[in-house]
Amino acid sequence: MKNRTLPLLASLALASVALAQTGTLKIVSSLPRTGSANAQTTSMVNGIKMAIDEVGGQIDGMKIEYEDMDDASPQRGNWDPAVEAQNANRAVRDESVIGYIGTYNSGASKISMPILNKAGLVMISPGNTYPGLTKPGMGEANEPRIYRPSGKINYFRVVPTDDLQGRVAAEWAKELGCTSVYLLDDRELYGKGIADVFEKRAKELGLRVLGREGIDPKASNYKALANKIKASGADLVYYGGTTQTNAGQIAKDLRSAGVTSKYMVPDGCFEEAFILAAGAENLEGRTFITFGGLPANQLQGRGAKFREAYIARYRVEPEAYALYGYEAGRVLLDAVKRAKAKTREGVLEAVRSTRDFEGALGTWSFDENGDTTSRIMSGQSVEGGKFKFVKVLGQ
Amino acid sequence: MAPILEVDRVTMRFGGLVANEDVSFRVEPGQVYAVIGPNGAGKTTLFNAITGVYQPSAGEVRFEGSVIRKRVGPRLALRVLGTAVVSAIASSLAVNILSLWKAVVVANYAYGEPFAWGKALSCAGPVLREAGAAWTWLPALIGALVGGGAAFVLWLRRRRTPDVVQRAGIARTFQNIRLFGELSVLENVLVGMHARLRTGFLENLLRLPSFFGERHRSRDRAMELLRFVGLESRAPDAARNLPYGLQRRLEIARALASSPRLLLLDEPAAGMNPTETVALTGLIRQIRERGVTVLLIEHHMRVVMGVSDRICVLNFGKRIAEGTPEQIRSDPACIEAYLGKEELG
Amino acid sequence: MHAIAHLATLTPLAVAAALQAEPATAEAASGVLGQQIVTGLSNGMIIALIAIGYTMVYGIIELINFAHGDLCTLGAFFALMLVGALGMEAWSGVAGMAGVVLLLAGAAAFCALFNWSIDRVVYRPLRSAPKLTLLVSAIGCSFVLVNLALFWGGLPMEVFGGGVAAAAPKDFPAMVPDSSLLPDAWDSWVSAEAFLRSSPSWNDPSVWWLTWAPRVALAVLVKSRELNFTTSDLLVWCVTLPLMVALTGLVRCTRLGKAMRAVAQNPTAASLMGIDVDRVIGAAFLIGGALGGFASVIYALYNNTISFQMGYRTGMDAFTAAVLGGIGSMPGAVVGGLLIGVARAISDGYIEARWTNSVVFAILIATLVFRPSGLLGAKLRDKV
Amino acid sequence: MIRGRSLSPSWILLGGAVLLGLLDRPLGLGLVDPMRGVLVFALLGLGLNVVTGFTGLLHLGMAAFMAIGAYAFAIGTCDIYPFQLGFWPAMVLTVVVGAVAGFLLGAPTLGLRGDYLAIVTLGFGEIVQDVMKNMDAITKGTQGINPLPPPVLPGVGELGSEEGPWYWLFLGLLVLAVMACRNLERSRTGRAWLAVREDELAASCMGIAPIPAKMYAFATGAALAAMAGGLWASLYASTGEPGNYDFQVSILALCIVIVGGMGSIDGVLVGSLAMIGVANIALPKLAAWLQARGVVDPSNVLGSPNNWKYLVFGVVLMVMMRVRPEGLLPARLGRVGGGR
Repeated sequence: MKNRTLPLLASLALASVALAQTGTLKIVSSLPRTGSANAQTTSMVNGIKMAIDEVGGQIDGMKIEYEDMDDASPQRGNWDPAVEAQNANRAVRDESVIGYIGTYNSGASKISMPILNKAGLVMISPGNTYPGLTKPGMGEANEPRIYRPSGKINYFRVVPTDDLQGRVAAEWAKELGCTSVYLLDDRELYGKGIADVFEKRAKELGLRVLGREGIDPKASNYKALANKIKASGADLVYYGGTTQTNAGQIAKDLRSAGVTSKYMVPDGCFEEAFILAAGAENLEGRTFITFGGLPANQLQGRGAKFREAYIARYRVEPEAYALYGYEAGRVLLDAVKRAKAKTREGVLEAVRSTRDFEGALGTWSFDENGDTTSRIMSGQSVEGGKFKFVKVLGQ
Repeated sequence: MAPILEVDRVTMRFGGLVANEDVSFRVEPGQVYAVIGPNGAGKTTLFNAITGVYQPSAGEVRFEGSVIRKRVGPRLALRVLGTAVVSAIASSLAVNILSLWKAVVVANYAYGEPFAWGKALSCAGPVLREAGAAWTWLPALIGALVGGGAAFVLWLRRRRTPDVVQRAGIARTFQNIRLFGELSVLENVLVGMHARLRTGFLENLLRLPSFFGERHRSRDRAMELLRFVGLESRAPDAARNLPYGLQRRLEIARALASSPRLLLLDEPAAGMNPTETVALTGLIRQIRERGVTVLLIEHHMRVVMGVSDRICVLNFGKRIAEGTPEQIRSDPACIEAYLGKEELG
Repeated sequence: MHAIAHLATLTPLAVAAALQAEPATAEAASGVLGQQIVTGLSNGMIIALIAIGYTMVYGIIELINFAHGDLCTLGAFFALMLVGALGMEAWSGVAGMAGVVLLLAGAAAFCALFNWSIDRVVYRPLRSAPKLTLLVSAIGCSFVLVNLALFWGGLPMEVFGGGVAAAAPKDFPAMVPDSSLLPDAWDSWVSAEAFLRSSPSWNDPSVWWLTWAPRVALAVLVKSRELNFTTSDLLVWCVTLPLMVALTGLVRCTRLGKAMRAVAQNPTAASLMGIDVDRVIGAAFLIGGALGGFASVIYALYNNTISFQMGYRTGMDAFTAAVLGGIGSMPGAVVGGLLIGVARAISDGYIEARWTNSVVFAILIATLVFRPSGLLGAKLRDKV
Repeated sequence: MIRGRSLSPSWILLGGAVLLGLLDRPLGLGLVDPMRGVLVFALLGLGLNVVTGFTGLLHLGMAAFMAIGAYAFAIGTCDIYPFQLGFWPAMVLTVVVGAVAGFLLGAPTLGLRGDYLAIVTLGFGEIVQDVMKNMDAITKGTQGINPLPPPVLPGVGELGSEEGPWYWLFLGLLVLAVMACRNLERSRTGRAWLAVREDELAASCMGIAPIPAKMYAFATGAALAAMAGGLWASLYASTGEPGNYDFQVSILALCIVIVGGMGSIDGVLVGSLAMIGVANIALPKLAAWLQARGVVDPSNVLGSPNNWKYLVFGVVLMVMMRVRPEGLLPARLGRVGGGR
C-alpha cells in the first residue's frame, strides 16, 4: 500500500509545484466563517471576490485563485488560535500564495502576524482595529516590534484604528450636547479598547463618566444594569461592543427600564443585523453609530460603483465591512499588478509602496506603520428603521 | 486476657429509626466471634459502626483497649497551622494583589531594562502599610481563622473514618460484594495492602529503586494470599469476571492483605452452595490459625455453630443473648426469636 | 409544594425587609434595590423553569442534559417562525393575548416532541452504557441543536431578517406591550393606607403585632409605586408560577409522578413492579421539553431577542440553579433559579457586572462546601 | 499488568506519530503542523484522564488549569514582565503552579460527590476566565500576552518556524507524559485512584484515605493541563485571550477522554486524534475541498460548508458513542464502569 501511494503522492506534489510555475497566483483570506461573526465575514468575502472578478480573475496572464479559509473551529464557534496558526502556516507553505487577507479579530492577527512576517508574505487586514498591532506606544511596550521578527513591515490595514474612532466618538458625544456618560464594554479586545479611548477622551473633554462596566456578552439580558444606569441619570450610554456581543439587547433593556438617554455604539454595530437584533423602535432617534469610513450610500466615484455592482450581484445593500473586504482585495491586486516580479517579495514591496491609492474610500496611502492614511469617519443615526448618515466626523 | 474488641453500649440512630440499642460484647484475641440475628436485626449497621463507616450515636467501640481515632499531636498542629498560614497569606494577597503588583512590578520595571529585585520587593511593604490594617491584616486574620478552623473541623469530622480504622488493624468484607470490578484479582489484593505499602507519589512517578523493591515484595505476598484462598490461577483476570463464590474468597484475601489483627466477615457464606460453605468453614479456621481474630455475621447456622467460639444474638437492634454455641442453642429467647423459626422454616 | 409555599410567603417579606432596611438618605438607591429584586425574580423564574427540565431528567437517569438549553433555543426559533408565518406582530389586545397562548402551546408541544424524539433516538439505545457516554452524546446533541438553530435563523422569512445574517441575534416582536403596571393601581392603595391609619389600633404600640402585617404590606406597596413592574414581568410571573405549582402537583400526586419517583429510586426494581421504565423516562423528557418550550417563549417575550447561541448562558445558569437547589429536587430547582436570578441582579447592580458570573459561581461553591447536596437536595448516604 | 502485553496501542500510535513525522515532508502531507495541536490536546486529555478516567471525578473545568498554565508560562517568560525566565525554568514553574492551583481548588471541594463536584469545577473554570479578563493590570485582560519564547533544545537551539523540531519535542514530551501516567497507574498511587473510582467506600475500608488520593489526582491532572497550556502558549507565541480557554475547551477535553475510552491512556491518544483531527484537520479540509469544487453558495445559509461544522462535529460525537459506548480503546480489562 505504502509503496504504491508513495510515488503517486510524490508526483502530485510535483504537479502542484509545476502548476505554481505555470502561473497561478493565490490569494487567501482567513476570517471566522463558523459562528456568530459569519454575517460580516460573508460580506467581506463577497467584497474580496468582487475585487478579483474586477480584474477578470487574472493579472498579466496569471490566474488569480482565491481560497476562503475559516479561522474559527466548530467546537469554539469563534476564532481559534490553533486554526489561525494553521491557516497562516498553510499559506506560508503553499508557494503560490502571494497575499493573505485577514484577520477579522485583532487577537487572531497577534498569532498569525509573526508567522507570516518571517515568511515575508504580505498580510492585509480588513477588520483589525487594535492600535498596538501597528502603532508603537499605543499598545504594550513591546508592540508592534514583536509582530515583525524579520524587522520588515508586512502587515497593512485598510481600516482606521480604535484610537481614532473612540476619540471622534467622544467628541461627537460632546457635540450632541451630552454632559455625562455611562460606559459599557464587552470585555473583548475591540470593545474594551475602544471604550478605553472613549473614556480617556471624554474626561479630557469634560464629560462626566458616571460608571464603567464590563458586561458578559452571553447574558440573556441587562435589565439589572439598565436599572443601575437609570438611577445614575447619565444622558449618554456608550457601549464598546458589537452586534454579536449583544449591543441590540442592551438597547432594548435600556428602553424597557425607562432609560431615556442617548445610546452610542462603534462600528462593530454598523450592520443591518444590529437594527434587526435591537428592533428599530428601540433605536429610533436615540442611537448613534460611529464608523471608520463612509457608509456605502455616501460613497462617490469608485465606491458608488462598487455599491451598485454589489447590489446587482448579491441583491442586498453591502454591509459596512464589505467595502473593507473589497478594498483589501483591490489594494492587494493593484500591488500584484504593479509588482515587477510576481513573487512574495515583489508583491510585498509593491504593497508597501502603495501611495495615493484610488480606493473606494477615496484616495489614501499606507503610512510607515502600515496603516491607512484614510481618516474619514462618519456618524450615523437610526431613523425609520434604517441607518441614516448624519455627518462626517473628525475633520 | 485483655479483649481485642469491646463494643460498649453502642446505639445507632438514623432520624427516628433505632438500628442498634445499647449493644455490648467483647471479643477475645484468637476467637471466632459470631453475631447472628434475623434480617434487619442491625448486624451490618453494627459492623459499620465498628469500622468507622458510621459514628455510633452513643457508646463506644474500643480496639485493643482504646477507641480508634486520629491522635491529637504534632501532625494535627502542623496541619491546622499550615492551613491557617497559607490561607492568611492567600487572603491578604487576594485583596491587595493589584496594588502590590502595580507597586512592585509595574512601577519598577521599564521595558527592556534590568529589574532590580531588591528595590522592587522593598516597595511591597509601604503598599501593605498604606492599605492599613483593615485591608492587610484583617483579611489575613479572617483567612487564618476560617482556614485553620475549617482544617480543624474537617479533621475532627474525619477522625474516625474507615481508612483510619483499617490502618489500626481492623479489616472487613462486605455483605453485598464490593470488589473493584475493573481491577485484576491481583490488584484487588494489592489495594488491600495499600496501608502497608510505603512508596510515595514521586517514587511511583519516577520508578525509583524503592518502587521496584516494594513491587516485588508486595506481589509475592499478594500471590501468597491468593494461594491461601485458592485463587492464584485467576490473578490476572478482572475481578468482575470471577464466579460468585470466588469473589467472596477474593474479598477475604483482600481484607487479609492489610495483615489485620481483627477481621470482620459480613455474611461470607451468603449465596454459596453446600460444598463451598464447607470449604469456607475450613478457611475461617485457617485464618484463625494465622493468629487473626474473626468477627463474623452469618445466617448459615452450620457455619456459625461449626466455627464460632462465642455468639452474640441481636433482635430488633438489641442484644438478646450471648454465650457459647451450646448456650445459644439452648437459650429459649433465641429459639423463639430466631433459631426456632429458622430451623423450622 | 412545601418549599414553594414557603417561598411565596417569604419573598415579599424579604423584599419588604430590604426596602425598610435602607437608610432614608439613599432614597433613590432603595428604589433601585426593589427594582433589582423584581428584575432578578423575573429572570430567576425563567431560569427556574429551565432548571426544572434539567432536574427532572437528572433525577431519573442521572444525565446532565447538556442539550436542554439548546432545546430552548429551538423552541424560541419555532415560536418566532410561528409569529412570522401567522403575522402575529400585528396582533394586539385580545388577539395578542391569544397569540401568546398560541405561542406557548405551540412551542411547548414542539419542544416536548423534540425532546422526546431525542431521547428515543439518541439516549434510549444507550440506557445500559456508562453514564459519561450518555453525557458525551448529550454534548454532541447540543452541537447539533445549535447548528439547527443557526440554519433556522437563515430562513428566508422577514422575521429572521430575510435569511441574510443567519448568525445574528433576532428581534422577537413584543407581543405584550411593555408598559409599567403599578402607577395605575396606586389610587386604591392610597385609600387603603388612609383606611388603615384611621383605625385606632394603628398607633397603639401595645398591639403592634396586630398591625405588623399590614405595615409591611403597606411599605411594600408604597415602595412599589417607584417600581417599574411591567406587563412582561407580569407575564413571566403569571405563566411560571402556576406551571411550577402544577408540575409539583403532577409529581406528587399522579400515577405518572409516582412512577417517576420509583424509577428515580431504582429502575430495576421499578421495572420488576411492572413500571415501563422507558415510557416513564420518555414522559420525563416530554414534560421537561414542554417546560423548556414554555420557558423559551417566556424568555423570548421577556428579552425580545433570540440567537442561536442563547442556550449556552441560559442553560449554564439553569444547570447551576438545579445544582444549587439540590439536583433532582424540583422545589430545589425553583429556589435555586430564583436565588441565581436575584444574585445576578444584585451583583450587576451593586458589585460590578464583570464579576457577576464569578459571584454566582462563588455562591454556588460556598453553598456546596457547607451543604454538599444543595439547598434542598436529599442527603446522600452510602448503602453498605 | 501481570500479563505482559507485547505491544500496547499507545506504542503503536506513538510509533505511527514517529512515522508521520518522518514521512510528512517527503510525502508533502502537511500534517505535522496541525498534529502539534493534537499532541498538546493529548497532554490535556492525559491530565483529565487522571482525574476523570482513573479517579472517576467528573471534571468540567480543565480549561481553567490550561489557562493558568498558559498565563503562568507567559508571565514567567514574556519580556513585558521583569521575570523573563527561559523556556525550561518557566515550564517547570508552570507545572508547579498548575499543581498548586489544582490542590487549592481540590482542598475544599473534593468531599463533594459526583455531579456536584462537576459543577464546582465548571464554576471554577468560569471564575478563572473572569479573573484573567478582569485583572488586566496583571494578565493584560483580553489582549493576551505575547510574544512567548519558543522552546530551546540542546544542539538545536531555539525552535523557529520550522515545524519538525516542534513536532518532535511535543511528541517526546507526550511520550514522557504517557510513561508517567502509566507508571502512576500501575503503582500504589494509581491503584488507590482506581479503587476510589470503582467504589469509594470499599476503598476507604481498604485503608485508602479518599480525599488525599483525590487530591493527588486533581493536582496531577492540573499539572498536566498546565503543561499543555504552557506548550500551547509557547506554540502560538501568545496566550491568546482568556476566552480561548472557555467551557468549550473543557468539554473538548472531556470528549477526548470519553470517546477514547475512560481510564485508558491509549484511548486518550486515539480520542485526541479523533476529536481534534475531526474538528481542526478533517472539517477544514472538507470545507476547502467543497469550496474548490464550487459546491458553495454563500447566499444561502445551507450552502456554506462552514455552517455545517457544528452539526458534523455533533453527529460524529453521537455516532461514536452509539457505535462504541465504552470508547474507541477501552481500558485494559474490558469495559469500564458499565451500567450506572
